[in-house]
Amino acid sequence: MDMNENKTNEKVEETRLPDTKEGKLVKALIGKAPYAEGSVRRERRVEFHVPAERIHDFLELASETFEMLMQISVVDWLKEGEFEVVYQLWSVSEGVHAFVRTRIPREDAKLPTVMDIWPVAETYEREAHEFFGIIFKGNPRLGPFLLEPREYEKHPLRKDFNMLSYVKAIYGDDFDRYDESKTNYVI
Amino acid sequence: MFDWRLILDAIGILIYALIVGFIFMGIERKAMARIQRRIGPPIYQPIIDTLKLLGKKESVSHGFVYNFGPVFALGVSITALLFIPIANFQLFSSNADLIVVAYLLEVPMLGIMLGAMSSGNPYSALGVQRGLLTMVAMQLPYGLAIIALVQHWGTFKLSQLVALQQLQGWSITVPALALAFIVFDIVFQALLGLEPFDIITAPAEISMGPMVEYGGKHAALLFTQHAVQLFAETAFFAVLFFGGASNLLDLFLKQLLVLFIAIFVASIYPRFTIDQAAKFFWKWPTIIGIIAVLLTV
Amino acid sequence: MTNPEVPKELREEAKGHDMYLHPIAKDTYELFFGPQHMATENFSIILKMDGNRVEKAIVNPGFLHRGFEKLAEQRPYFTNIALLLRICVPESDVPENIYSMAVDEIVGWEVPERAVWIRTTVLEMARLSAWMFWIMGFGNEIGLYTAGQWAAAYRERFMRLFEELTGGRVYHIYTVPGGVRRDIPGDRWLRQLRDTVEYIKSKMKDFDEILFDNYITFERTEGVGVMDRRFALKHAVTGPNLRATGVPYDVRKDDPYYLYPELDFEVPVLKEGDSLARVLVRRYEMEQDLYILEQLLDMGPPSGPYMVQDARLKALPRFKPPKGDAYAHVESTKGDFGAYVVSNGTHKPYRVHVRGPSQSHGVTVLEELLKGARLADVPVILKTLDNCPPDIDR
Amino acid sequence: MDERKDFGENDGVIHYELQEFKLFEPLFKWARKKSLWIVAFCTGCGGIEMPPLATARYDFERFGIMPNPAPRMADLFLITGYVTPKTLKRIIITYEMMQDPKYLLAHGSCPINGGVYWDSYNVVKQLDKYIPIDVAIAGCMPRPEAVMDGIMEIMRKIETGEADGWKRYRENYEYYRRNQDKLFGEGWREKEAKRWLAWI
Amino acid sequence: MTLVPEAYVVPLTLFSPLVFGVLAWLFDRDWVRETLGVIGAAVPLTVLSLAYEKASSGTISYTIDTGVFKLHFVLNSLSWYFAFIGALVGIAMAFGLSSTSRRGYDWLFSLMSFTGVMGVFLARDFVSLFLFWELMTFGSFMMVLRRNRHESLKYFVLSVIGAYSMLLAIGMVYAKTGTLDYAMASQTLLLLTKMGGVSKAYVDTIFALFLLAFGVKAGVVPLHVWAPGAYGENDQSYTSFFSGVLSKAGVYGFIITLFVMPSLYGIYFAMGTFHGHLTGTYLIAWAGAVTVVVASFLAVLQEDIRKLLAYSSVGQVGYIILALGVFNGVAVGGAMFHVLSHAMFKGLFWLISAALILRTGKTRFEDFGGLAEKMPVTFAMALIAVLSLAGIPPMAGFASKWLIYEGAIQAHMPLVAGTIFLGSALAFAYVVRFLYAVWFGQRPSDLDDVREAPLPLLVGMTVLAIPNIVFGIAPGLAVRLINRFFNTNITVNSYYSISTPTGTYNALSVTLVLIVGLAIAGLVYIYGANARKIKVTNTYQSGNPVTEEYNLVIRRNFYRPLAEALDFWLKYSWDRFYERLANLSEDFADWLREGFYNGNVQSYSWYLAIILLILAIWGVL
Amino acid sequence: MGMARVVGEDKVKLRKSFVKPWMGIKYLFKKPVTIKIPYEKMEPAPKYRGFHTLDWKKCVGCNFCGQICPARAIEMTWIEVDGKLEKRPHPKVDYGRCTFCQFCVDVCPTGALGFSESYILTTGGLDEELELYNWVPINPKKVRELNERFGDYRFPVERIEKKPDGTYIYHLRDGSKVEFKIVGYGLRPPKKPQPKPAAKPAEKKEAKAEKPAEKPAGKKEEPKAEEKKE
Repeated sequence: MDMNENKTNEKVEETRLPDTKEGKLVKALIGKAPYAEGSVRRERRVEFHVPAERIHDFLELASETFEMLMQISVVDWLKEGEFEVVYQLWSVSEGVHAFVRTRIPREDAKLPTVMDIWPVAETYEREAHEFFGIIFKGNPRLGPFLLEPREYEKHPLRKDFNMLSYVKAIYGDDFDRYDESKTNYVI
Repeated sequence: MFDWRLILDAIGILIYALIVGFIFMGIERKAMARIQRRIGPPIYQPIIDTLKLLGKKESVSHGFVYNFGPVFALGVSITALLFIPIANFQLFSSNADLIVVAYLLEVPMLGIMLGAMSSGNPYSALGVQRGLLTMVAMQLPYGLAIIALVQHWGTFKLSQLVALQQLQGWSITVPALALAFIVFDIVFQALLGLEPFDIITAPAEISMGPMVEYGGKHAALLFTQHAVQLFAETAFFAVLFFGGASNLLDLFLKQLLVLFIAIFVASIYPRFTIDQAAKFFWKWPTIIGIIAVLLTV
Repeated sequence: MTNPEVPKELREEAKGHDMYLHPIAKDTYELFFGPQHMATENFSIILKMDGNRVEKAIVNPGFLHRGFEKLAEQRPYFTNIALLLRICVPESDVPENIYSMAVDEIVGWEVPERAVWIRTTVLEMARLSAWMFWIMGFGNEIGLYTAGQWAAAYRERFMRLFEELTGGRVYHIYTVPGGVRRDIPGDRWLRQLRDTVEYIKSKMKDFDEILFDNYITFERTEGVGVMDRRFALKHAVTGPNLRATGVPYDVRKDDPYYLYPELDFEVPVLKEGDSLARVLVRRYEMEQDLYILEQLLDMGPPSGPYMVQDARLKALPRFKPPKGDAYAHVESTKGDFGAYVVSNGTHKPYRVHVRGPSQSHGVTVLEELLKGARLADVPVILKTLDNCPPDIDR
Repeated sequence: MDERKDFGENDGVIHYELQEFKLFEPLFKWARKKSLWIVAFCTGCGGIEMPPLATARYDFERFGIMPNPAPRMADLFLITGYVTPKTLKRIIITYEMMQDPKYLLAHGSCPINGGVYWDSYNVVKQLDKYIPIDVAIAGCMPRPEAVMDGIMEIMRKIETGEADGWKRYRENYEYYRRNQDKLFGEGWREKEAKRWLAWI
Repeated sequence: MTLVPEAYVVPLTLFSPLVFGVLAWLFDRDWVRETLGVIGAAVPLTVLSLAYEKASSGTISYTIDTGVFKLHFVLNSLSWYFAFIGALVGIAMAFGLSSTSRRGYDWLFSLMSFTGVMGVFLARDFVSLFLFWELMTFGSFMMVLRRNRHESLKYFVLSVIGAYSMLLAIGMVYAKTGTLDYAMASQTLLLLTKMGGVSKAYVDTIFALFLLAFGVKAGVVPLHVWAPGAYGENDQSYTSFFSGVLSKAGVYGFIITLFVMPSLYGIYFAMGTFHGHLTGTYLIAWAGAVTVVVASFLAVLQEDIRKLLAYSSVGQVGYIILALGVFNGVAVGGAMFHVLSHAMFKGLFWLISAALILRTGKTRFEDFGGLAEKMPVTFAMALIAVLSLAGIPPMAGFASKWLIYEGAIQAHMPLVAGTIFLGSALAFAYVVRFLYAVWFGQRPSDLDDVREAPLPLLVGMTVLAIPNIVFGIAPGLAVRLINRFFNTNITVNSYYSISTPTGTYNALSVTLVLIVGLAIAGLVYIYGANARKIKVTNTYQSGNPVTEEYNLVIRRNFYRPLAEALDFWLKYSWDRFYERLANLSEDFADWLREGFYNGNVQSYSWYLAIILLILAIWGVL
Repeated sequence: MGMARVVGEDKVKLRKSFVKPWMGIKYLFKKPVTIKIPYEKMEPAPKYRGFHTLDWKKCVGCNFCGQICPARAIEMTWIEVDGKLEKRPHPKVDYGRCTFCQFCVDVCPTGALGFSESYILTTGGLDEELELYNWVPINPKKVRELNERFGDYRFPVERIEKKPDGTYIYHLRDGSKVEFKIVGYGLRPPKKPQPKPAAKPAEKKEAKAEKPAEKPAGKKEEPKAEEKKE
């Protein structure tokens, strides 16, 4: 599908960090990891941009304040040819949510695993691998997880996976029980 | 050679026991349903279930023992039934022995276990394992309760036991035997396979355990067996502790009393795990049983 | 033996990891636990058993995978509500709310007060009905069917209230970005809600007596499936499961949303981290939820519109929020339920990613906790983690 | 390994004789109608409406219906909603394990025409291509009353002999088998079974 | 009996096994040694069968004069009973051996122990008892030695302890009475006690030493530790004899101690009672009860087919000991009956295990499975053995247990009776585990070409299987026999019905009703739809497909929950206790050697002086 | 935000008991909470989201309903009643897809599309029986009338008769009939002499094409342009 004509990689405005607990948190972390950019989005939401090579180091640092890895979200920016991987962190002690963003090229989508920092990442990475084909180096259980092998090979959440045509190829005649072709317009 | 009266009596008892056993199963479901605040199935539902299972058009088998298990179980249950003094029909029970009956009441389990095992299903095997361990666990208090009874009345003959009780009062009126009664009642729960000792079937854990592979006529046989067994066990209980009965109505009421206690316990307690059940049986029921036995020596 | 389905390059990488070496052992046996099983709701665990003990558990989810996240990219913003709520079937208002909150944040809508009150109430009702459902599930797993039967019947009262409020029994499709779809049907509904709260409150005693105080419940849960605080944090355990290990983290307190900052309630915390602690924490939360609902009813719904006034809503199928992304999460009975929504300015979301609590509870944590558990503990652990398969699968 | 070794034709569902009980058939028909045991398998969202049905509020045990964990004993299979291919495999295996006569009730929209997942890559669109449906009920999800109505309908059909899904499955086994194989690929049972060998 | 002159009965019974054993060893050739061996085992059986009339109505005596001692042998109804059981199992063993063994060695020593056991049963004086006892022990020891040195050593040490204590006891008896004949010795002993010539402690010691000696052979807990190893690490056909008959020699020893030497009994009567029970027998009863429970629990938890059967043997012999200890007519009758039924079913069990091991070469449960299809006859035999061991009513195992149980209750030993209840449930548990692991479920692929057991083995099994059923349906047969030598207090109403003062067991009516019940159940079964056989993989696996490559059978740790419930008790083990004891004594010896035998002449002279001093004080010098 | 009010063991922990569960038995003699369907009726809530109704007069064929539908259950259908083609297409609802979210009703600009509380539709599993799942909703008045008459909240149509020329006859529950002919689908009116069998294979062929190409005939609205770019 064609979702990608709008770029959203506008640079986050480098505003001065506010003098709140969030601001202090970001400042402290940036101080330790100068390669990362950090900003405060709103109360209880902070954001970091980290280059992919340093992501493991950064997360290791961040795990001291942000105890929990809530999710690894992947966004497929087809136009830019990049995956944006967002590590959603939550700090139980501070009550702050952090987005740790990194970008990797679609063709060579590889990242180090963070299983050693948060064992739960195993599941998240399996899922991200299954849906986007990102390889997390060091995670031993990558492979079909939720999906059957046939769908797994397609990495269905990639933007270039055309679901409708795939479904029609698989189900063919079964696609619609009744005569009328309801697919002649797309929402 | 043939004593026709005896044979007719036996058939009559069998049919009566079968129907009442099924009704008991129905009552069990119905009463539990009422405690659970719902209406529940009609009281004759188990009969319908069994008929349906028997009427299945297809039947699968895992070999000879798989078929033999349920047949054996039902056969032994019928045998046990015929040795229990049921009201004034004393068929073979005139000289029936308590031990023989107590044994016969346990043997059907072996039949079911044999059949279940032969299917090779791990769930069945787990059910078998649990069933046998439950048996091992409950055997000590069960034996003690029976011993206390025998020690007190000084006879193994069931008919004599009934006669003595009707002369001198029911067993539970004797303090020592009241303790034995408590023990027997706890064991009874396991005999019937009800909570907290329904470890054998535990649907949420091992999906009915030994029953998991059975369907169609095999399951119908097991249901019939369960009905006969339920009747026999409640009657056995009534004979041992409630003085038996002189007529069927009397017996029925006593059986019902026994059954309701079991239903109550079953509907308010969750199930133990098998090792907890073993530990439980070897703790309080055994201690009470020993006290009961020592009081009767 | 290597897994033939894993791509070659991955196999190379994982070499030496025992997961890929498979000696077919005779001393252990395999037990397929689910999906066609009473204790799992279309979810499968493959257990490697030694006697009655689990040696190793492998979770096999995905039976309910429908590709929500892909589907959500194909549908307009509002329509997605009708889709995403299916992620958590017993508590379907939670996905509705997180998605709506995230979209609200992207658009920058200030949800009207009345809608906020309704949303809070709906969430709490959903929590209570989910608790009832959980009691049923837990009761069934440990073999106490009576409590389950009662609980499922009492849950119907909430179903009825939902039905009158939203027009749907299970799938309410009610909370939408910008507010809610319908107004409260009237004071009668509020009275009914209060009656229901009172009723459930009176019935809580029954549940205490038969289930939570029951000797055997304690026996079955004490010391089963123990996790400690550190383990819980590393495995992103949330909700009552986390609180049972001694961490007082509750989204309603720590990242407050809706009316929760104004409400008075307590966060129960135990430090044992076993199944019993999880059960007891849940029980206490039930009481707290009833209390919260009472407070909400005392507060009364503020007057005003129940939907934001926005001209863009005139053409609902074509509604376009600005570019941006947002993460919203709420406290569900199962834990911290979150959604990450990315908008690229078109009328369909660019990416929706849902964070179900069972994703962490139901896979890694479960596999860890099951190691060495008795078979009889498996359903107990499953149920006290309150594992909800659809939210793993999505 | 030879595929037929484990999942041979002879071990399938079609090559066996059926027993006819001429004398007691009416009685059995009545019993079948009055005692429907459901195989416990929530295949989709509709599973959430099963507990209300089974419990105090709607209590379908009044009709002799009860959930049964074992497929061998069960008579009625409720497909409670959408079916993913992964689940469909299990459904087919379980359905074949049930003993004739057996009935199948499809809940809601999804098994009929894909439902809200009409374009999902992981949801089966028309269930009756793979296993025969006896009764379908509309709704998303159907209210318990609607399910109850479906069950009544199945009871009526059993009495009149219209509930013949199991017969259709036997008679058209080749057709169903072909559709299944088309969706999952030949030898899918074997492949599916072997999948886990590497992991355990 | 004219066929065999009376004079030859005893020597033929006694020596034909040994002679033919030696011949088999000499002519160590296929067919020849088997034929010789079977003949050797068959002769005693034939002779004994022919001598039944004579032995049951009177006695047949035989004496060997060696010059130094006179060895007396008597065939009366008691010894006939035991010898006949021995001979029956012996012939089955011989059939078994001809399939399982290809060595003259085995034939020699197994038949040697056959002779030994016959000698023990027929002996009428202590010398012949001791001689043949040692012959028996030596034969069985050599059988174990060939297979496992460690286990044979264990057996050897315990046997030696037993033998020494027996020798000591015999010496003590001889020292006081000057005679070695059972009857004479006991008479004299009784007289001496009454006159005060012998102290109570002296008789106590004799009694205890005898019990120790026989207890070792019978495998009473805690002296059972040799049994699992010796029974297991052996030719299984021979084990059927070893466990079925040799353990009965121990039982027979108990009987000698308790009954044949009535004086000891009489003395014991005088020794006092405990709660109305004779203290000595009460202790024996409890020893038996403990044996039953401990061995049965251990049997349940075994992972090896031989170990399971071995512990089961120990447990079942425990029943007999228990019944002897209960010490009333009914119980002793039950004990005698159980001697018969245990020999039959356990012999059968061991032959089955012999067949299994012969055909598969495996012993551990985790290697077996699904053999019922491959070895149907053996499986049928296994079912009979299982039903009999588990004590299912129309089987011999039930009748004997029933008698023991009634006896225990009548003797007011309720707790002992409780252990019988527990023991029978445990027996259920372990036989079912045996059935499950070996015969049912998935068959490991390496067992695909297993064949039915060879014919001789099957013949041997049949020889033992038939009595299980016959004596089960007609318990009167056995009880009538037992009544000849014991006043058991059991009335034999007919062949099928026996009565005790409190209860009646009518095996025929039970059997008939059971057949009727099975017929009814069978009718219901036949009415249903035809059954179609399906594969073992076509089972409920929560809806998942499986292949044969999965292991779906609980092959190991089947009763793990029990082990977990018992984990407190299982921490303690007699085996480990003895090992520790052995280590301790070794350490002590080391310490002795280093401390005393330090090579210093001076210290040696000191020791000598001290010893002389002590002796002087004691008044010896 | 103030710190969380945390309560610990002292309040949360309970004491186990053997006796208390016995209180549960009291319900044995209380009235069950069961609704005795079918003897007892349970009304769905007012405004329960059931089957659709459609006022054909009001419907302007704007296809808002079709666009908002998450299940793609609505298809605009050109209908010929008594030989007269309706001016605008009407939505045809497929209950094999409908999720009963009623967003279509919400967005209907004229209020033509509505819903009733009826929710029961039970059919057999055969293809011809499943035809009942796909219908052009009928007039709300008629539905209300039927509901009042029967009061069991069933689907108003009992049977759909389909004739080879595209004529559909809805046999309503009270015996009355609704008869019309479907001449085509899509937003654009069908060409007058459209032979039905010819149109169908063409459609199917397109459906099977690799890309879900928009049917050019059906394209009218401009906003869809952005989806066309693949």
